[in-house]
Amino acid sequence: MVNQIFLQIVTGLQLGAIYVLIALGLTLIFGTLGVVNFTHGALFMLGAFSAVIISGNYGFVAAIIIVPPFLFFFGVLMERFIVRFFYDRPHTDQILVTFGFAIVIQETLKWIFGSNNIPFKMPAWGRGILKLHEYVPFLDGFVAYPKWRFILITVSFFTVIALFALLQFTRFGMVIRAGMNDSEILSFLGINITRRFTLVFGLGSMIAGLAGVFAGPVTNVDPGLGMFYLVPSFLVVVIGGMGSLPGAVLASFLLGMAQSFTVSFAGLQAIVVYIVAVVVLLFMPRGLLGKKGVLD
Amino acid sequence: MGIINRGTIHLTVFALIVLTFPFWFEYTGGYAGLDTKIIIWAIFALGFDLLLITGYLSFGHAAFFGISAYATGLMLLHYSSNIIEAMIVGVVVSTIAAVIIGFLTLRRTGIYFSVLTLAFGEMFHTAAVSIFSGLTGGENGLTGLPTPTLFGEKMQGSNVFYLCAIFLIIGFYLARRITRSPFGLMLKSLKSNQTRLEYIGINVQFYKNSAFVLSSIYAAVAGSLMVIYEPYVATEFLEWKTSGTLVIMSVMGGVGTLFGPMIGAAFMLYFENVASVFLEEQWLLALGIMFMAIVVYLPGGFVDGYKRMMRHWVKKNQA
Amino acid sequence: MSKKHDKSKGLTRRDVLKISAASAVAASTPMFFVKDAWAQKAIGNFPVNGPTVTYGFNVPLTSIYADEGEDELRAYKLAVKHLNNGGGMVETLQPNALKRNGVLGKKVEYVVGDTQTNPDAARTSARRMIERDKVIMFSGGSSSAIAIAQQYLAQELGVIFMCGLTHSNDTTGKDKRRYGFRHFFNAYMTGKALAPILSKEYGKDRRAFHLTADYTWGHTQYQSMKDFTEKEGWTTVDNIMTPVKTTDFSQFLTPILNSDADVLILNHYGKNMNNSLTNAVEFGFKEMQKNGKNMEIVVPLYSRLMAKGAGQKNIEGVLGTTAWNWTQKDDDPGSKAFVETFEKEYGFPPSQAAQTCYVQTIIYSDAVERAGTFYPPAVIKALEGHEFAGTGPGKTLYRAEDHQCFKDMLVVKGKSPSQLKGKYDLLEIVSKVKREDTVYPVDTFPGELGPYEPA
Amino acid sequence: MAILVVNNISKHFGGLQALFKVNISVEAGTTHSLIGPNGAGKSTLLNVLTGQIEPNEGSVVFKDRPLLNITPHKINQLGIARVFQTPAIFPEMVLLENVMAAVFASRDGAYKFNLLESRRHAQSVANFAIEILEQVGLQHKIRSEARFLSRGDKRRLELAICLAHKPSLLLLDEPTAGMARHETESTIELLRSISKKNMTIVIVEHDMNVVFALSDTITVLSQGQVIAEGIPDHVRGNPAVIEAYLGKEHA
Repeated sequence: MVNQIFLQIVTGLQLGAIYVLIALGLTLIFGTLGVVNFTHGALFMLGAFSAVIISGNYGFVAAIIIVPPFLFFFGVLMERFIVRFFYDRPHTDQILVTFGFAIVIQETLKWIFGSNNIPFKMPAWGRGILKLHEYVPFLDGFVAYPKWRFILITVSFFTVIALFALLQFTRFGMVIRAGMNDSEILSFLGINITRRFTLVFGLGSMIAGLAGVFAGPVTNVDPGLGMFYLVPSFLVVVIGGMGSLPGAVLASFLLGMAQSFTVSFAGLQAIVVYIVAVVVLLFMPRGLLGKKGVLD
Repeated sequence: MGIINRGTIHLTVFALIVLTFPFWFEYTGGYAGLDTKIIIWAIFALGFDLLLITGYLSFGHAAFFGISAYATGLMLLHYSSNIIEAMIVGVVVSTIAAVIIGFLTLRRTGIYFSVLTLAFGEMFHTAAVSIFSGLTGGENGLTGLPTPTLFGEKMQGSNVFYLCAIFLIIGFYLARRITRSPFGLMLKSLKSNQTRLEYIGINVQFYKNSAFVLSSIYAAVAGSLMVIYEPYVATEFLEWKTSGTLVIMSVMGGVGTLFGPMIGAAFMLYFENVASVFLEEQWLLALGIMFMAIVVYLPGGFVDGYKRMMRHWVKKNQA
Repeated sequence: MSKKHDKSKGLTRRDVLKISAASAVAASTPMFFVKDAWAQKAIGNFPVNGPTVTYGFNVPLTSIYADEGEDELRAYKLAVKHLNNGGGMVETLQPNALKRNGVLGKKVEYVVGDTQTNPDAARTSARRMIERDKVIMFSGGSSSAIAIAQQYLAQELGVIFMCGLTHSNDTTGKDKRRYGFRHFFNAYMTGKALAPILSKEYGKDRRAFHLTADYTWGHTQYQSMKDFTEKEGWTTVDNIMTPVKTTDFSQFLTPILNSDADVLILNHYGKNMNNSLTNAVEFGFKEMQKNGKNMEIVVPLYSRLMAKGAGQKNIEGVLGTTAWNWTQKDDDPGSKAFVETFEKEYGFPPSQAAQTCYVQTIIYSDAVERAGTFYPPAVIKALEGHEFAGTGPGKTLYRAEDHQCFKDMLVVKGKSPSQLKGKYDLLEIVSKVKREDTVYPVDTFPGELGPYEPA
Repeated sequence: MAILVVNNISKHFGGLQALFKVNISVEAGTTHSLIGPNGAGKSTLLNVLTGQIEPNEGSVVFKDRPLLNITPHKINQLGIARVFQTPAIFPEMVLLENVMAAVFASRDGAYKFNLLESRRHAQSVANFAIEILEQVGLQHKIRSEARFLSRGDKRRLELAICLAHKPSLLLLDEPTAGMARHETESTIELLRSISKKNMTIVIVEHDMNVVFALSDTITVLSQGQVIAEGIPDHVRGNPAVIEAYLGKEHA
């Protein structure tokens, strides 16, 4: 029993860790730029796609090095040529253009690589299981868990820390945080917000790329992967409170745990994320940690 | 003002276009089944516009389309093949759901509202595939429905088309009246400035809920007609992608114009089923590019494009 | 829409033209020439006018099953080519009524549609083929929901539908239709064929834990695996239903880690199967020891494309069933003819979905030739209870009562990477299951076929 | 007769005491100004009156009816209209529609399911709306969209929207904020003409010219408390007011 509960908690954590990685970029973009980015799922998928190709040819470490900057660059271009024109447009327009772009990315990749699942081989150092009973005293018997999941949790943890540090302790971060609260102030202060917006968008898609690299071996890769994660990642962001980074982290783990602990209830497990979303939003109008006035 | 005013002309022209649709649609590469489907989706999109007027973007309207479809289908399957009872039950059940969901979701605004409706919609979809699969037939859909009848007359082929066409014409007439009524003005004001509306003594919640329920009645009618046309219910009717398609149609056609979303619906279905043949597996890619082009170069959708063209034309003629 | 099916009302202009032209012809033709036309009333797109006949191929071109759909389409194109010019199974079919000059002297043409793996879209697309392109038969698909949706449409509109890949019991069970035929095997037959092999390979005293995709196909697959393995003496420890939209199965695998099960059965297909298997291997189930035995993973339904998607390392040694594999080209002349012509045309071997779709097209055309008419009830009667050879190993029977096809099938397992002979050689045939071992009584499943003439 | 009586209202936000035992009585037909330095609690008081903020204690009575714990739209239907600090209008609608919406609201009440009534045929509503627009001097712009108006005109439009209700009490939150001098003057003229029609007006205002030009009574708030109340001349000379409001050096 103790073993079981412990394992489900670990599972909840690592499910949450994937959600965190995907949702961080989305909520960052939401909060700062006010853009409803339906391409985010596709960016994650693009990250996973490039990762599986690069790691197949040059090894996984190469993927870690190459993919995030590639996605950063991709995000910058996307902001520069598409998203920029939609800051002041209604959300419906943003949804349509980003959704259209998501389809374009998805179908282009399908055109080139086909629609079939591409197996993502884990690097040798990430394979295998950790025998948890050797480390955790209150577990009895044989309790094991895949090593990769702990890597995932670690990566996610450090990404969150790094992003918080960036936002808290750098001038760039201060400007962004100010922008999250009230973007008009920045233009009054005469800060060149356009360039920073571009960087934020790049940063957001870079995190999506990172998510693709590390979640890819778990989810495998196919062009439909982006659409798969689109809805859950939006739920995470909204449950957490639009534009709230701590909220997104909290919501991710909430959903992860909810999914992990309802495994034995078939119907419930499928809809638990929606139930959590409904309950949270009905009782907490702006999500868990959302602030007033952001994107109402 | 005489009997022949602009409204009557609009409505007559609209009715004529709809009623003659099957006759000229063939020459554009269309086919019989598609015209009915376009009409049904036009009803769906038309109703959705009544909600979009208030500025509330629902991502869960598929729920009402689908619930009505299932209720209608179950009535046809277990009660009688007569469509009257089936449609009434379908619409009533779906409207009850809309009243409840509307009451819960409309307490939130903006993106929170959108995601709440999305969550409710997906809840129904997932439940239909898993928990209620005994009732709904799961992902195989609700099958084995008898051919629907109306007073003993089989509802197939052009019968269904004209049934749907009549609903669309009535629906359009009502929607037009609604947008031109004081009630419609309140919906428009709601989008423009909700606080001000409250401070002129308007119960904003009531109006929001009414608009939500009204638009879901359209969705329910469309869902019900879909089953009469198809004697089959797909779980996909409930999926968020159905809601998403509805949003895309509306934006492409032009939100808040009534005509726009209907044109958007026709365009989408035409493209998906007729134009796609030439593009084979790349049709979806082409569609994606087209969304982007429209939203970048034609922000108000097709209706806006038409208006711009007319303005340009008038200017040119004046010059 | 009722231009065709509902002549009493809703005549379109084109119909009026057609009818007046037809009556003009009728009036000027001696009665005995058109005798058949009177005996066989118009059903669906019958009668076929003009020098050509059109088939409709409705396959997933977008969405997750697009690769399978494209392979199906290749097979269809090849079948059409063979019907018009000879070659392939047109040469090996026994008995054979095909003339190599099209069907009933009419050149075969085809139209293509995209099902998007969405029943609603599939029906719309099928309607386009039937109503606009006037197809006499349509075929295709990569999922049961879609096959079933189209079968009902076929019955409604009176156009024969030859199912592509569909494995659910319902297709020829609860939802069987007079106008639908299935060449593929089903979940019940998988259990029946696989369970004896499992007990032979892994022993009779085994404890199985199931993960099942939470939709109709998954449920039936689970039920049949449970029933047949328990008949072999196995114990079913537990089953967890996994939502269709799961991409990461870890939360379902953790309870198994802690159970005393020593076999994991994944009742998943497609992307679900790819990921659940990947995750199961990641969780170390393949190297695990339970109850003093090696833990085993079983995937009841296999396909080569799916095996490729799951990755060779993951599928190594995993048992499952499949309808047919291209390596059978050395077994019988039909497979040989098909694989060789396919490889010559496209440069790589066909999938099992391609084989099914190819055979369906050939068999339908043969039935038309045997019936001597495209009149659907006559063609259906020609197909019902028809037994033939030359389309794969052994003899094939289309059972009249439920339109399920019975033929030999395969139990396979994933090859280890070192055994591979090329890119497409992923599966090792463990056992060739004889047709007799998969047959089940008609009354196993409820359902009615419906009338020969659509209401 | 007092039309609005504020009894012992207190409100604190966390540790911050925004209002402390405030008592105000507004006589019918008069113009009553609320003044005080920033943070004195004027806006909080207005928000209490229109149901946006619930006070911790005290009561508000309007025309002998208690006013607390009811929603803004009900307060409005009782006859209280409010002009906001930043003009709250319907920017995407034309002026006529802006005012017509309000006229309909006063005609039909908080909610009416009149789906099929034609706006075009509601001549009396339109006429009344035009009449009000004339009254505020916007009659020549009734077909233009509200968002294109100048700030002063937006304020006029908002006033028109409020007047459409024929309210018995008009609350104005800094009606001349951000206005040019000539706009301020014309606004004063407008308000004066409105108040002459036996309207009760409560104004929160910084601009002393406006306050002294219009007020019959002035209440001075400082740090959440009433420190003075009376006719303009009386308040003008009150040393406590000068100290609180204008700063110590003036005292």
